[in-house]
Amino acid sequence: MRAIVTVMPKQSVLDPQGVAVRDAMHHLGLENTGLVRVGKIMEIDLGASGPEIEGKLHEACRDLLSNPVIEDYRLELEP
Amino acid sequence: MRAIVTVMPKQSVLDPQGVAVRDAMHHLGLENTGLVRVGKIMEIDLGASGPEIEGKLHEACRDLLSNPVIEDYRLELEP
Amino acid sequence: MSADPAITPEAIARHGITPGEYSRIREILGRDPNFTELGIFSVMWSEHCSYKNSKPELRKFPTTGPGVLVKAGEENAGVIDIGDGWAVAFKMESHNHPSAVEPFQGAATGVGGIIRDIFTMGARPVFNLNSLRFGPIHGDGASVKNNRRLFAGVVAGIAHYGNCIGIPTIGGEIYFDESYEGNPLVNVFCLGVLRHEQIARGAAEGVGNPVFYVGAETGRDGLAGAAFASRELTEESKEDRPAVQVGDPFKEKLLLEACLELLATDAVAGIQDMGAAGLTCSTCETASRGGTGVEIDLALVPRREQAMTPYETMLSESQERMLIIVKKGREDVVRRIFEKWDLPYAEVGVVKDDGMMRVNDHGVTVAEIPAAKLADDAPIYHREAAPFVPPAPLDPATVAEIDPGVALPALLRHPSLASKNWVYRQYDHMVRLGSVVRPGSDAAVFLVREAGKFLAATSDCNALYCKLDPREGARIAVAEAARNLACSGAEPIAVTDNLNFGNPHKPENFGQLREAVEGLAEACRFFDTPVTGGNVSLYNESPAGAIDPTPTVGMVGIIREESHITTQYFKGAGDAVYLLGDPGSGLDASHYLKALHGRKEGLPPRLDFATEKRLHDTLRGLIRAGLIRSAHDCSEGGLALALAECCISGEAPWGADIDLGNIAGRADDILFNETQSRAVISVAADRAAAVETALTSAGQSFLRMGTTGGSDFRIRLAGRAWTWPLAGLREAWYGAISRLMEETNTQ
Amino acid sequence: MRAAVLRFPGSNCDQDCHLALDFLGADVHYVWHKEESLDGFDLIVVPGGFSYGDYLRCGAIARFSPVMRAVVRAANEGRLVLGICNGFQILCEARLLPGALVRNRSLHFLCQDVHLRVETAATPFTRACTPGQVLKIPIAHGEGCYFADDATLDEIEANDQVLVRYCAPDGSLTDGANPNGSRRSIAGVCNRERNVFGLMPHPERACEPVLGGTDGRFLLRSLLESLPNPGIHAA
Ligand SMILES: Nc1ncnc2c1ncn2[C@@H]1O[C@H](COP(=O)(O)OP(=O)(O)O)[C@@H](O)[C@H]1O
Ligand SMILES: [Mg+2]
Repeated sequence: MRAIVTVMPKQSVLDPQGVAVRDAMHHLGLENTGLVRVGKIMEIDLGASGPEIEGKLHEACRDLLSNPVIEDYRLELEP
Repeated sequence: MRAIVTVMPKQSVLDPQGVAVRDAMHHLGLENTGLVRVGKIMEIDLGASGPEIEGKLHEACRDLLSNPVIEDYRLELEP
Repeated sequence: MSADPAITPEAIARHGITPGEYSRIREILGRDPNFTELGIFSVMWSEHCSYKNSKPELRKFPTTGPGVLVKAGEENAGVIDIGDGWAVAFKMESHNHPSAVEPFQGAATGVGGIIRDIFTMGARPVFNLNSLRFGPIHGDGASVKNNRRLFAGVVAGIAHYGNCIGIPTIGGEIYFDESYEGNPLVNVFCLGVLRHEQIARGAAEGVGNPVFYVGAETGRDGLAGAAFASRELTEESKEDRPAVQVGDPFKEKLLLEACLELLATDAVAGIQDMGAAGLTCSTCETASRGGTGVEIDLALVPRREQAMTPYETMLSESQERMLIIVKKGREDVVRRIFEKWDLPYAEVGVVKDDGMMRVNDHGVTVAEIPAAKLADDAPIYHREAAPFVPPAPLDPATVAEIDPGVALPALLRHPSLASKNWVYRQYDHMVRLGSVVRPGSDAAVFLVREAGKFLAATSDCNALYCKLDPREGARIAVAEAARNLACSGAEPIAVTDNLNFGNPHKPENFGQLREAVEGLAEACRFFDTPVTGGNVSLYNESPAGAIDPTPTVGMVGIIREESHITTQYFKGAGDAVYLLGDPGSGLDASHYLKALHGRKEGLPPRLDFATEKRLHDTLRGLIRAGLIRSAHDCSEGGLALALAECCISGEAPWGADIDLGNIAGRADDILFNETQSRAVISVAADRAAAVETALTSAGQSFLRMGTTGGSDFRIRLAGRAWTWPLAGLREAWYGAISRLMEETNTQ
Repeated sequence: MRAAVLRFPGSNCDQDCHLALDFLGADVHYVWHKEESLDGFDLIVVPGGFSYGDYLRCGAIARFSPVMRAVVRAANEGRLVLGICNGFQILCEARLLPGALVRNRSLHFLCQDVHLRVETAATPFTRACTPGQVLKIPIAHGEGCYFADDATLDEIEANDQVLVRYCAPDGSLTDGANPNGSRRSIAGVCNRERNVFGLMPHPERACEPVLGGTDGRFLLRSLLESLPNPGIHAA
């Protein structure tokens, strides 16, 4: 089983990287670019599957792969 | 239009971050975790649309949002 | 063995091997090489590893002296005694081409490489310096934007690696000039400290001893990087992208700690880092130094990627790896320590008595080469050197005077002369609790606690002088480094250098190299500072031509007592300000001429060794007698710039009222000429008489110029006067690079 | 009184902390991250550096080290825990302290002196200071921008948990004096029980005149004075 975990900064957290990207996009002629948010994506080869793994995976997303104070995560599983 | 740009380290390029995550997953009881690759994801509100924008966007992906020397990018557009 | 490509003339050429070199390979082997062997020869005989074009020149350097414990070239880095049983190992290394292709990783892995060179010697790395050159960063246009991108990336890469591994980067230099456009220079320096008895050797000693591979797994990254460094950069260099390596400073931190822990156990017979040419270089060099052979099996090498061929495994430049020859029976010590640090390790081979480097893959021999011949018998070329043609002296009549009131702030704002705080604040320059003088003064001063020593270090090279007169420029580079140390209260002990030049096949480039080496050698002899090692980087060219010759000098000195540590900035109001040396004249090769008139012309200032030495001895004498409060040398920008820096470069700015009297001549000439052997000092009012007596009896020429204080910097000269409020000057100088980098699009 | 300085793979201010505490008279010991016990230590220092390379997020992986379970136990027992820089990040990740640390707003790593205003002396970490006192101490971090949501900020302020804020040399809170964009200029916070403290600046780098300042001693001395048998040098 493979997991794709996407972690994005929460709306209320300042995202200076997103701002820098937006400004740079403006310079590249994409003047209408609005909000940009920069997050992380993790492709994880789980090497196993089953409901137990899934449970642990959610735990890992919450405790390790994201920090709920500043980030939200999304977990997708592929067979 | 909204763009989702995913930037991943190239296959042959060392991804120390992925290795660190894999090792940490092992400690969290996900002992079978194999390859982990960590990339970036950018959600971009383009504020406009059209084929011209798309062309420029590919340019931005190549020159700004990713580093083609060590990374590959994937661009998805949402209306 | 899987089907290797055939050894065709094209394959040979693609490996950068000439027909002459190929017949030599056949002679050594007594047969044709196979593909893996061809690859091995190509990296070992590249300029980067073999110095085949520069070796005869490098022999001109003084490398011996009473304090030299390990000579340049003997090992990865030279080792110099600093007293009480302590020693330092230091060296400079370039990563120019990798940084041109991928600035962040190129610079980062450069730092990683030089740090490995130092701890391979058994020394604990204690600080880093860096010397950087880029194309211009002010203005607009695609190339300027690219220069900014390279500059930002390189600085971030150095910061990433050095900060993470926890070695402070405490000094360096940066210049911007058209000649580096497309071919930036990234020279990094590391110094480590060790006890005399801790010196480790890179020799495969003891037949039957096991050979261990430790550190990161091998991947396909950086295939044949040494060969890449030994070519000109072209448009197609982008195709060389697989040559880019990614650094993992975290791994290296673990490797550093584990290796030092292991070296403290006496289980190690020899140790060698895997830098350029990776496994190839480390196996054949350790065998060659030990007068032994080394046999390894690639099947045992920890690997990151599947299905790597022997060719790829031998030529990979994956970072953060070492080869360790372990005393037989002590293998457990290695296991225990590397397991503690969670690092991969594997016993991959054994020391043999047959002088061969033998590489097996699952027991099948895939390469077999006499190690010493491979490591030491690369062809040596005596390239043609174009004779030096002195440049025409500058005709001052062709230089329109720019009012100094305008010229001084303009110079202070020029990125080559402006404060480099935008750079060094990105470097952790305080970790390890030794940074006594932080970046921003003539030399950095570092307290090595374990040894109880204050070391001073600086890196210098005025490439404009070197372009116009390579020999004089090189002599001045050494003199300026020694002068920076003297101003800081230090006595120089040794030098490392990085020779950055263009393609040596072009006689004018090779002529520059020869002139510069001879100039460096002469000056190092004069100042009694042996060369402990260094690096040669040739083929620094972009489509527009060769870079200005840049023989970077890194110099280290010792300060006897804490009270002798001296910085460049004024310390308070009411102090007397003196110029040591002569006001001088001549705007030839000056930064005033270059930065404000756009002209790289004229005959660089001349250096007189005796005058220079007197200045250094006088400065140290005054400092040791506790007579002065600040000392700053005059370099780029001349007297006016030095004075301005004394006013504004400290934490609290201090004004000054300077009266130069009635010196005859043009104001711009008097204020901005770069006459050598000069320094600006400040002296508490009640010490002025004692200082003047000391200067007179030392035969040191001097000029009392004025007094510190107030909130302006003022100069009077022959009836004219200029007044600059400190706040404006400081802002021009302090924020210049930050404004260029933050307020303009750097991508 | 015994102090522990933890060592994670990638810690690089461990020796500096050891040196500074030793200099001030503490009985200091290193503790390896694989240890599971911190029995017998009155003070636990989580030093700066790049634990686990700071991959993923600063402090995110170190938090799962065996020794961190012992740190949590020690904290719950009321023993003193100090996190400096990466140590602060680890303590936030371990939820021993509120909030989180994110990228500096300039996106650059910053190494420089900053001024800190001491907000309260009513903690073991600041008792040698006076409220409003301004300290000059260096920072060195790329991700030191303190973040917590408004409710959390209001709560920690109401509980007097903010111990130091970035300020101008005269003690005023200005945007220009905030090096990294931290919310409400917060440089360091303690837990509700006031026995766990984390801050981004490095007090251990400001304990000797030869290094350009001694203001860091106010914080470290506070700590040692708060412990049994301090045995402090008259420094
Ligand atoms: N790349 C760099 N990294 C760290 N410090 C630097 C760098 N470049 C310049 N500096 C510091 O800025 C100060 C001024 O540099 P420079 O003008 O080259 O000095 P000098 O002319 O006295 O040799 C020095 O303290 C130097 O170490
Ligand atoms: Mg100087």
